[in-house]
Amino acid sequence: MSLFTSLDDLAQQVPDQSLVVLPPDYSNVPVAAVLALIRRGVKDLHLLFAPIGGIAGDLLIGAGCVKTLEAAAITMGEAGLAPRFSEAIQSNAITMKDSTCPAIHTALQASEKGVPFMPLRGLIGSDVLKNRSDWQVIDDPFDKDSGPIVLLPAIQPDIAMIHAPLADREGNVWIGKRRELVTMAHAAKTTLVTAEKIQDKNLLEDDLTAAGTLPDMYVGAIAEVEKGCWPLGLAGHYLPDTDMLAEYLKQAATQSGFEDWLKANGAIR
Amino acid sequence: MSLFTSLDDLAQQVPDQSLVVLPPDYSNVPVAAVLALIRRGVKDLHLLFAPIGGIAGDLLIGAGCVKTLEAAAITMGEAGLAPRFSEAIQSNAITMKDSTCPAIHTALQASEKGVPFMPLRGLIGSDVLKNRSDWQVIDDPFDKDSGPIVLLPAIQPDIAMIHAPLADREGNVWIGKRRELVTMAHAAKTTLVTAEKIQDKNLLEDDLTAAGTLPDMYVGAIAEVEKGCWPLGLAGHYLPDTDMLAEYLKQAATQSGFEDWLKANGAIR
Amino acid sequence: MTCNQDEFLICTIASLLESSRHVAVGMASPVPGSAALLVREETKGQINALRLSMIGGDANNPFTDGGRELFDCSGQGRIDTFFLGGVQIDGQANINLVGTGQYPNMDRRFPGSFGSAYMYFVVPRVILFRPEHTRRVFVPEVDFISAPGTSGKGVYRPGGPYALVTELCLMMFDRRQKRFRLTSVHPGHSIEEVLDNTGFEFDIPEQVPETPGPSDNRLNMLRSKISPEIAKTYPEFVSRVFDTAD
Amino acid sequence: MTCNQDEFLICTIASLLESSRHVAVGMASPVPGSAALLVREETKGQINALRLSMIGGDANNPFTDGGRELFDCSGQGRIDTFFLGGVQIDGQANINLVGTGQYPNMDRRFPGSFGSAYMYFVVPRVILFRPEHTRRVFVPEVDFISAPGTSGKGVYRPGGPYALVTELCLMMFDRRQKRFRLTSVHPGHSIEEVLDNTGFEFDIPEQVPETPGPSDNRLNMLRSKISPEIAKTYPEFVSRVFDTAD
Repeated sequence: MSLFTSLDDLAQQVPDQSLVVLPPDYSNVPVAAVLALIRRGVKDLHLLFAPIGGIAGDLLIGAGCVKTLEAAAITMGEAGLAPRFSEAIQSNAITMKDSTCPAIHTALQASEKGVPFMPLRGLIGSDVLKNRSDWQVIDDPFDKDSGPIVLLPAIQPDIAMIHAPLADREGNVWIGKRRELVTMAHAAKTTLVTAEKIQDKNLLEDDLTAAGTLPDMYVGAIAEVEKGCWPLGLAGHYLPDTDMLAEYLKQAATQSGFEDWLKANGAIR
Repeated sequence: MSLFTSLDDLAQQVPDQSLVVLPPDYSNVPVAAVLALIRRGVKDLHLLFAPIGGIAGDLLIGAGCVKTLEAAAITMGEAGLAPRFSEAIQSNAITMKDSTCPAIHTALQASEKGVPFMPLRGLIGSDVLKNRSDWQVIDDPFDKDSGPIVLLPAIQPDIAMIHAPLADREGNVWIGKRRELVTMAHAAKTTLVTAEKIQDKNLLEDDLTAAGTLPDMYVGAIAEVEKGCWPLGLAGHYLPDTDMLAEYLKQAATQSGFEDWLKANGAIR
Repeated sequence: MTCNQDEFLICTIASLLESSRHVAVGMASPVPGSAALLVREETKGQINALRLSMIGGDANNPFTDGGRELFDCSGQGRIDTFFLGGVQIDGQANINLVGTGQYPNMDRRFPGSFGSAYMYFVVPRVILFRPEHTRRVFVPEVDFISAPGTSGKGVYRPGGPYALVTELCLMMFDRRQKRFRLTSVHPGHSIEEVLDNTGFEFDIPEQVPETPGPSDNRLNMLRSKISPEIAKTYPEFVSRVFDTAD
Repeated sequence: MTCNQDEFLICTIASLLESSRHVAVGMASPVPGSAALLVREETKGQINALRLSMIGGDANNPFTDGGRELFDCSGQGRIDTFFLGGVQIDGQANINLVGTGQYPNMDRRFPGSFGSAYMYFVVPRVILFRPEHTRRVFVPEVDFISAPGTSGKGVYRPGGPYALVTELCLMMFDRRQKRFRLTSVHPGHSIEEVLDNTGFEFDIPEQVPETPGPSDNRLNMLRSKISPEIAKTYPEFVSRVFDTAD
């Protein structure tokens, strides 16, 4: 299979029931690819945000693609609560694994390092911990006086999905300082990328671009997609489309309005 | 105290008995600052390499600055064995904590994350592990069948010392893709930097340079030092001075020859 | 000079930052962000200069190691002041950012705990900022503990709650007593109003002064120098709060 | 065509890489690096294309996440082939990179274990490359185990020794038997010579062929196309080994 593909072929590479990790709203969210996933009709995803989600999560949940959700929060930011997420929680339509930001970063780092778990401070006495039977508390084996500490099992996503301003013909992807994307890609079995632009020049050949480049060994497929974050923004390239985000919130207040929005925006053919 | 200082004032900021971490030979080794440390007569360092050392280690050991050394290796590369290091080991002049590369990376990452330890695969049955009473082996608490796993205690250096091609007037430091320098700086209490050049333009203001920038919050002091890695090289700027490295190896075969080299190269006034 | 409520709250928070050295401000926090920018400007070049790290945009955001750097940096002890809010907050300073009702299928679901279950433990001074001062927010006991206000002996906890700022008052938290103590009531409000609208018990000293309003100097600086800076991260907030046509 | 010893060893190692998908090459390893570059060139564009990641320079070095990325990447299972050497190697494939004599104040101290105590466990095929074939190197029992050749049941160990390449011969390692087995002897050498110079026991099958030398095609490609590529990382090696004036 070629490394370079179309948006819809990229979406075909996400099997039902995959554990998919998506970046937070401030960091290169591949919304166009998420809409393509909805078009493809993906089902029963275990969806992980690294560590918080916004419209990408609300869209996948509203479209019935998600079985289990793990995140530190799902929020539309200043605009308000995520309507399809709230509804799904209240109606028990998805299983929610509530987490906290650094716990998700840490679990991905554990996968990145190929270790079964990593410790994290905090959490003791929180209901987040109380509701996570997959987490463990041990006494610090190095210092009995340092108290209990939480161990988090590694999370290895099947697929990381990211958007990038730039990729090259070798499959290297420029992510700049958005290094949560690097951790996601290292932790996941493979990474599917949409990029605003694919250039001929090798990103690793220049010290300046190499510093912000995810090397191709982590990349499974790339599709060139302009405005791939829309209606979210891409730092340094375009701002969020706040009118469209407001419109989304208005329509997605009901499931039928949500579906109208999907149709109008090409996520249902 | 001003952030910007001279090379010798920088060396004054390293107290005797400090736990100092230095980068490996391929990564921006601040040799000029090491020579300044020797001029200052620093004593009883706990010297850590992240994770292997070369001439910087041999210099500090030969000059009697080191009490304890922790590294995965000390090597002059193709040129040969590190003479002052070998001599010091054989004569029991320093305490050597033999490690392995990923163990040092991991112990620094533990400090970076503010956790008391991190696990690492491998090591079981190695004499490296057998000789490290500060490391522990536990059964994986998540999976009894996954076998024993080593826990490494965090290492928090007092001081990280690095060289960089570029810094700015805010104290930000461009390290490019040499991200072991970032881990060292995050893990250490403070970082002392020599830079080839200090520029007015803020490195964080441009997406391209920001991607390879260590922010000023980690930086304790910066001295502008041209050819700060000499006789080692600085990638993209200058090559190693192989003649001088060969000359060093020849002279450092004996302690008196070593001291002659120090005098000739300004490390003894 | 008169000021609006947001300006008043910004300056009230600013007064809590005067001995902070490194303040971090999370996502969607324009009021705390403005307060920290204000104190940074006021202490610029001084021995007690305040360092500020804001996430949620590129402006005043020094982080270059991805989303984990704020948390790592806090775990390293480099950050001394942070802000948290809460759908509910109780008298032991437990905070709930997850929702109301019975977890998991709550009556009303909110976004989630964000980084609170970690930051509340490791950042020495966490300022709780929740303008809405009602019994719906300040409850006897939160429905879900995103992060507990206090921890038992033996739990690693260099951090925790420091103060609570609302539209009515300023309270300080006493970690030993595990109780809030009313520090001052904002102009135009009363102790009775605070009592009526607080669902948990708290200490009331004999003298409860009025929260001092901002000096003209501070207010001028906020409007002239700080508002363009905060607009880099929160343009809508600035156009709403600061009458920049003046 | 005749070839020199380095060229022969490069091609011998290359023959071991034909089913590898991702070969990593550590510092100061020009011969393994040349072998991997050769096979990468030969398999370019094919379904069995070999990926190569070399550290120790910028050329053919894809890593951008610092010194830990090689190890993390290996822990993730993305690398299937790596190379290690040894001051001493014993018959159970234990390797010693630390020195000879009694640890810690050894008679002769060498650099140290590098990443061996980890890579030997997690990379499926580790090729041991040690040209010097003497009883000083190939000992009954190493003085210091930098990394053990085999591990007991229950130890997480997807990786381990695969083959041993010396100036005299090629051996393959049988992990179940925990023994080397002589595979072939290089032209101009004999089984007796191997036995005389090996301090540990190993299996000798009835038929031990001569190690095949490189084809003319392969040798031409090595000299013409690969030598400039390896020179980007190891210029001195290339000027010594390849008579580029030809």
